[in-house]
Amino acid sequence: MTTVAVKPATMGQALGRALRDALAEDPTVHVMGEDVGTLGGVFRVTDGLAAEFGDDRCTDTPLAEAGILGTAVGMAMYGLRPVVEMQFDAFAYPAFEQLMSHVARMRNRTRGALPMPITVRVPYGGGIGGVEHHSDSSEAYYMATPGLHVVTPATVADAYGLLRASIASDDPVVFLEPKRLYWSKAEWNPDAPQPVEPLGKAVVRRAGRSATLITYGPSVPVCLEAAEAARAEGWDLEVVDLRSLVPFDDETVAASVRRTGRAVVVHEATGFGGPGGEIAARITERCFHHLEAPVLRVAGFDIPYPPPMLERHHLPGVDRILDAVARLQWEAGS
Amino acid sequence: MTTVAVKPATMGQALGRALRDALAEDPTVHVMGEDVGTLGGVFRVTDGLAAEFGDDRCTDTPLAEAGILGTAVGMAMYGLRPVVEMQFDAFAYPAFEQLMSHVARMRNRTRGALPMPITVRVPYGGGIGGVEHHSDSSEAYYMATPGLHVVTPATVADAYGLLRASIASDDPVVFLEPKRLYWSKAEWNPDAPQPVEPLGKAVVRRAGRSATLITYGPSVPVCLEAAEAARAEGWDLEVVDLRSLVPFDDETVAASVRRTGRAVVVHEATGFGGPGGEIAARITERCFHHLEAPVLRVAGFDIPYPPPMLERHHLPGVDRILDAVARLQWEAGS
Amino acid sequence: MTVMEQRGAYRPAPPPAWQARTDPAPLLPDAAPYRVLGTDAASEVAPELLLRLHAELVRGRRYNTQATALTKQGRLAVYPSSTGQEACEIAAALALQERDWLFPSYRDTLAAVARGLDPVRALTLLRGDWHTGYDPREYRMAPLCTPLATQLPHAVGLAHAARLKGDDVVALAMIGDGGTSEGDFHEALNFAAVWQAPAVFLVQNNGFAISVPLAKQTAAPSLAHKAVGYGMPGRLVDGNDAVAVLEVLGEAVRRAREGGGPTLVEAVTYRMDAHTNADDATRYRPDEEVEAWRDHDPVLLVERELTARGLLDEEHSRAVREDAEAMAADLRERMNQDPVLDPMDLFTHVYAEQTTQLREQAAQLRAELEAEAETDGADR
Amino acid sequence: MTVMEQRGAYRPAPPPAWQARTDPAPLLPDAAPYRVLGTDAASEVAPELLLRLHAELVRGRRYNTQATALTKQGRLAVYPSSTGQEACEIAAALALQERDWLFPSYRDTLAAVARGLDPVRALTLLRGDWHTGYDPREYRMAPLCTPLATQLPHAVGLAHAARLKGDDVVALAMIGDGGTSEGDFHEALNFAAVWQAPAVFLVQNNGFAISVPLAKQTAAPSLAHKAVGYGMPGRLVDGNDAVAVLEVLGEAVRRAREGGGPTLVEAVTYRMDAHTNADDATRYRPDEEVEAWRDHDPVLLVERELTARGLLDEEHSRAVREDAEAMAADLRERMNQDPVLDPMDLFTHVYAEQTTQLREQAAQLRAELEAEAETDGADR
Ligand SMILES: Cc1ncc(C[n+]2csc(CCOP(=O)(O)OP(=O)(O)O)c2C)c(N)n1
Ligand SMILES: Cc1ncc(C[n+]2csc(CCOP(=O)(O)OP(=O)(O)O)c2C)c(N)n1
Ligand SMILES: [Mg+2]
Ligand SMILES: [Mg+2]
Repeated sequence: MTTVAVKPATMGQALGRALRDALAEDPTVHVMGEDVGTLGGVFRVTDGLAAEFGDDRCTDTPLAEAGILGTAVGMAMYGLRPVVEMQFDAFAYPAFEQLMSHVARMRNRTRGALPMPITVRVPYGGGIGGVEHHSDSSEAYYMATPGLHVVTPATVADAYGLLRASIASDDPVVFLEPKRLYWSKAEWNPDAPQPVEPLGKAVVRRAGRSATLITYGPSVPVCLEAAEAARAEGWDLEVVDLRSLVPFDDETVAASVRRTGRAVVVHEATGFGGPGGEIAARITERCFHHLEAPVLRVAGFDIPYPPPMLERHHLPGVDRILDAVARLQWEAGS
Repeated sequence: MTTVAVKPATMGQALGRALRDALAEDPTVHVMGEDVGTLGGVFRVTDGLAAEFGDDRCTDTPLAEAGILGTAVGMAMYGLRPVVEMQFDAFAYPAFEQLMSHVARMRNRTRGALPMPITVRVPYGGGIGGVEHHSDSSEAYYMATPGLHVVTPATVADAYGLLRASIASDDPVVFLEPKRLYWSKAEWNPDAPQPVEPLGKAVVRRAGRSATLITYGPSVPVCLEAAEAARAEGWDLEVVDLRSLVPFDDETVAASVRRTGRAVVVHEATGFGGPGGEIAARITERCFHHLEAPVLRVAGFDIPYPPPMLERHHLPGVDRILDAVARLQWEAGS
Repeated sequence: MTVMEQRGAYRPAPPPAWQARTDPAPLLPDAAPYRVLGTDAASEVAPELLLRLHAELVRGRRYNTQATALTKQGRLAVYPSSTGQEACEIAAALALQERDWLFPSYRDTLAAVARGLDPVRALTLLRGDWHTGYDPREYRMAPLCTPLATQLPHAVGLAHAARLKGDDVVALAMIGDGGTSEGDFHEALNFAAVWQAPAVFLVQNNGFAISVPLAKQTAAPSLAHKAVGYGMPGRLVDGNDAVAVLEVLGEAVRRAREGGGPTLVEAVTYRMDAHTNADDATRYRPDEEVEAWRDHDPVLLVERELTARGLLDEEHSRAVREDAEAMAADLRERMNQDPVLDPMDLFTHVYAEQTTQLREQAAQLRAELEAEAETDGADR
Repeated sequence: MTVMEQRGAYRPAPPPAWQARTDPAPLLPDAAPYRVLGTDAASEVAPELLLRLHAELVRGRRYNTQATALTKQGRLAVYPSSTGQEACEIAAALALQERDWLFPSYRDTLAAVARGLDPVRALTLLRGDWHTGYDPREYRMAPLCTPLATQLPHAVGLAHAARLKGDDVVALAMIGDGGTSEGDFHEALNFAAVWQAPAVFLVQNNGFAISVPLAKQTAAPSLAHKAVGYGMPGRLVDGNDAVAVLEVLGEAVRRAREGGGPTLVEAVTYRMDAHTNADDATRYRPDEEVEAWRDHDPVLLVERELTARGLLDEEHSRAVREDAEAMAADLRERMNQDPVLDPMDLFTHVYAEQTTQLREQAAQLRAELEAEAETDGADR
């Protein structure tokens, strides 16, 4: 019998470990971005990689996001597997054209001849007191773009597993890292074999019977907290962590909502035109006759991300989620 | 009694007239973009403006979309009212950062001190046999960005009225021009007084009782055609032309759906993460107990825009709309 | 030693100890475009080369006229002709080895053909049966690129990747004068210089970006002067002189191959046709301006030299003409056949594996097509 | 005559008649940064100017140290210090007239203060109570700009608009060495040159973009060499020499004002502190490098000259010190007061008029706040 050293690790460390293992196992993997080399990234996710693999495998690039992603496209054309870091969500916008016009379409443009196995790591979301342009939740842009996968972890273990799977994917993945979970900790054994699951599977984080909270990334812990608090009100909430926004796991989501008959979608991104609309519409299309109430949404307000001192009023919190659950027309049905 | 000369005009001509009248009435209006001056734009919308107002009022810029929109921001800061032309939908992507990080937020960043009365004209949509990157429907990106208005005309008269209203707006407007309607014609008298209505009002283009088709821009004529064809099947369809995606006219849309009890959202943009999800979700939130069936969506497939010879299979057409109407669970209810 | 280490670490020193990191002088272009044809140096050019270039130029010109004719017959949605610019198109293809990569812009179908691509497949994008008509890895040639300047960073990344792998591969990227205004041009050249990537950038300055003349595009002494700002050599060449372009590109390719880093080449030329068949050039430029360039036509320049040296005999002329006509006839004939397309292809290459959603949508389209086929059958 | 007409129409001519459109020579920077302090020319500088600069520099340094201290006390979320770069910050502010516009980057709070903005309001962004602490039109100063290089096109557009209107207004935009790699830098400079906009671009080359040294950012002889590629003059100056920076900027502003078009100025300086208080600079640069710059400190350079000329008397020194301390004390005190914020402001400035949807959301938040207040009340 062997004992495995299970130590608490942060999400940031798990991500770093995923990059390390990918670099070690596959010589075509290259990490690149602003400050990812010597400094180890502003969130220290790439700490130690340049020292271990050299700065040709983990490269400090010039400060130009379109250039970073654009050169990554060329590297992928030559058979490499670039993992690009965008320093913050809003600083991925200069790379928008490369992402939309090339990365997402290159496989399709060339009838499969030029796949784009590029992972674009984007720290996203708020709650860390960041000044403007440092807290955007821009997943709606990526979701609306065919050809991209959009993936986001909510746990330490998923941070590792999903990033490995993203790097292994032969398609481009926008890998959204919830900034405020970088320092979240969990017991996690980096040396135990880590199963790399295929992308596109949601997971039920908490089983429940009264209603389903559908969420992802930074809002998963908030929803779990809300589910605990809801017990006092007599609600037994199920929490689904989507993990992958594209491809979308209709099966897991619809199965849960059919079971519970009620659903609330929760995310930080602004509500109007945000991911919640798509998710609510899909659920309604699939579960209409199982629904006791319309699928509701708890999201960021339809405003530019607020300054640090006001962000708590913007972010979906436990109370706002419970308010929505209360509006699920309990009088009406089962 | 005066007779007004009502002559057929194309949507392109009405847009050009709107620009002309705005330039004539307001010395702070400036038109700028690639080829908008001497050439009059690749769609000839700005034809004659440089000759009439000089090339400082209608300016051929260098070929750089971020630069065009970025300099327009500076011009707006100084009190001008720039009207920017992006040559094609996908060529607006290089300007994405300026649009998202500055244009949409400047008023909010500065507590109202620096409004951005900028109109960004973007020819959009397919159906004209354009090669790749010339037929995108990118409205989902703009809808998901607080601070922007998103407006799109479907008729010749609206092309004039909505563009005038957009230019008059003190907020930035992404003005989406349906490419394949540029040559659509209608009886229209450019010399009669043109009422400039406030933005944000949808309009019922065709009254009906069986179900509501909710649509905008290039899909409006298709939906009207479908409504005519539906009569043969015994369906009397109402058609709502949204005209403004942001702000969204919940009142008109919800009132229609409450009346008919059934709705299909129709647009060219890809379905997943497209405008239809938001629209369907909003309707369901507001009209749940009036709905006899889930709100359905007919949209472009979740694929990069196809090459010209295949585009007809991608675009929502009359048959696909009628198929969706047929799936509105007629057996179930009224 | 890694690529980065080779560069030597920059250590900022206080200005008293400051010095320019590279000598700018050798990076600056000459004051006038480099020319060979029509100068004394022309007599040194090998007859074989002149004859080869002549054949390619004539064939290239014929390709342009034939493709333009196909637009009139509705067989091609649109064609951006490179008439007048054939010297650049041909030289770009000839300057490279088979193992090198070419990154053409949307106007460069001719360069693709000169590189060996089937003239019909080069037109796939413009005919509209798919976005790209060839496997880029087979021809080591990126897809013809519509969004201007965006393929330049790709060229840099590919060249960098090849160098990291130790492969002897150079990437040559083509762009127009207008495209140099885009941010991607700037970022690509900067990355190339910092990484010392084996890349060559060929700007065809044909005087216009659709209707916009160069004076509204830049105030620079020349576009080649931009090179010094990236720390790479800038070269200015007469873009209608095929010998000169080939020589300058050849030198740049050689330098790149030998680890000397990237070069920016500006070829001064002129777009003789309208922007595309859909454009009306008379709206923005006088005919006299076009006429002034006729005497400096790239085919003519070579023919003059061949004639002067008595090399343009009837046999060569006929062979060249026949070759060009045969290519045109074949192109015409094959372009007159409707391509057979499978609408289900719409769903095949979006991802490596079809998502559930795409499978559902494919099933929907298949059902629609079957219903359509049934109706068609019933109609018959 | 319109701005465009003034430029004279470019007519492409065949290469035999080709000539460079501008003489590049006067656009190129000198081989070494321009300096005044520590050279013979220093003795020509008016005592008043030296004393004024000294006072500003001391006050500026104190602002930097005080703001950094406030981050340690949790009164400021983050502070990107300009310690070591005060000469550039001060000179940028002093080079402009009140009617001119300044476009600072995120590091340039000090320039904003030197321009006359309340030191507390300059910190609004970094304190986190709103995105911008002042009315840009009141101070003719754009918001401190976080997305790098994006404010440069704004400066060009504003300068162009002012010129079109016939106003005598110059726009000065500030950017770091790293920011020059962004596409927006390129596009802005190109537009400025084509439009001959009255704009000045000041690049503070402080050696680093966070951890990335200049050698990984560019291979150019100097950043000032980029200017020739746009057809504008490039100037290189010792960024720690306040007199030299002021002089070079003054000249550039004057040229812009007189219709001579834009200028690119590279000021060679050094970031003495870490990138921000949250950064650990020891990870990427040796202490000795920082030490080497101490002797070239911008405050020291002026003090040496003042001392040499016997101008640094006790009275001036005390006045300068007291002024700086008073500013710091006031800043400390006022920053220790919690700002009063109204959460309902979240909805006030998204649009000129609130949309129905925002009104609904505002009502929701108001209800939540009232419920919260009630609970709080009940708790008491
Ligand atoms: C990013 C982008 N913006 C705009 C366009 C539309 N467009 C197509 S060709 C063209 C002019 C290009 O001029 P230039 O770069 O000089 O190349 P040329 O056409 O002369 O070969 C424009 C504006 C585009 N294709 N891509
Ligand atoms: C578009 C964009 N990308 C990335 C960042 C993150 N970032 C903030 S400061 C910085 C380094 C800036 O370096 P430089 O331009 O030299 O200015 P300095 O910090 O030295 O003043 C980076 C990468 C940003 N703010 N904007
Ligand atoms: Mg051109
Ligand atoms: Mg710097």
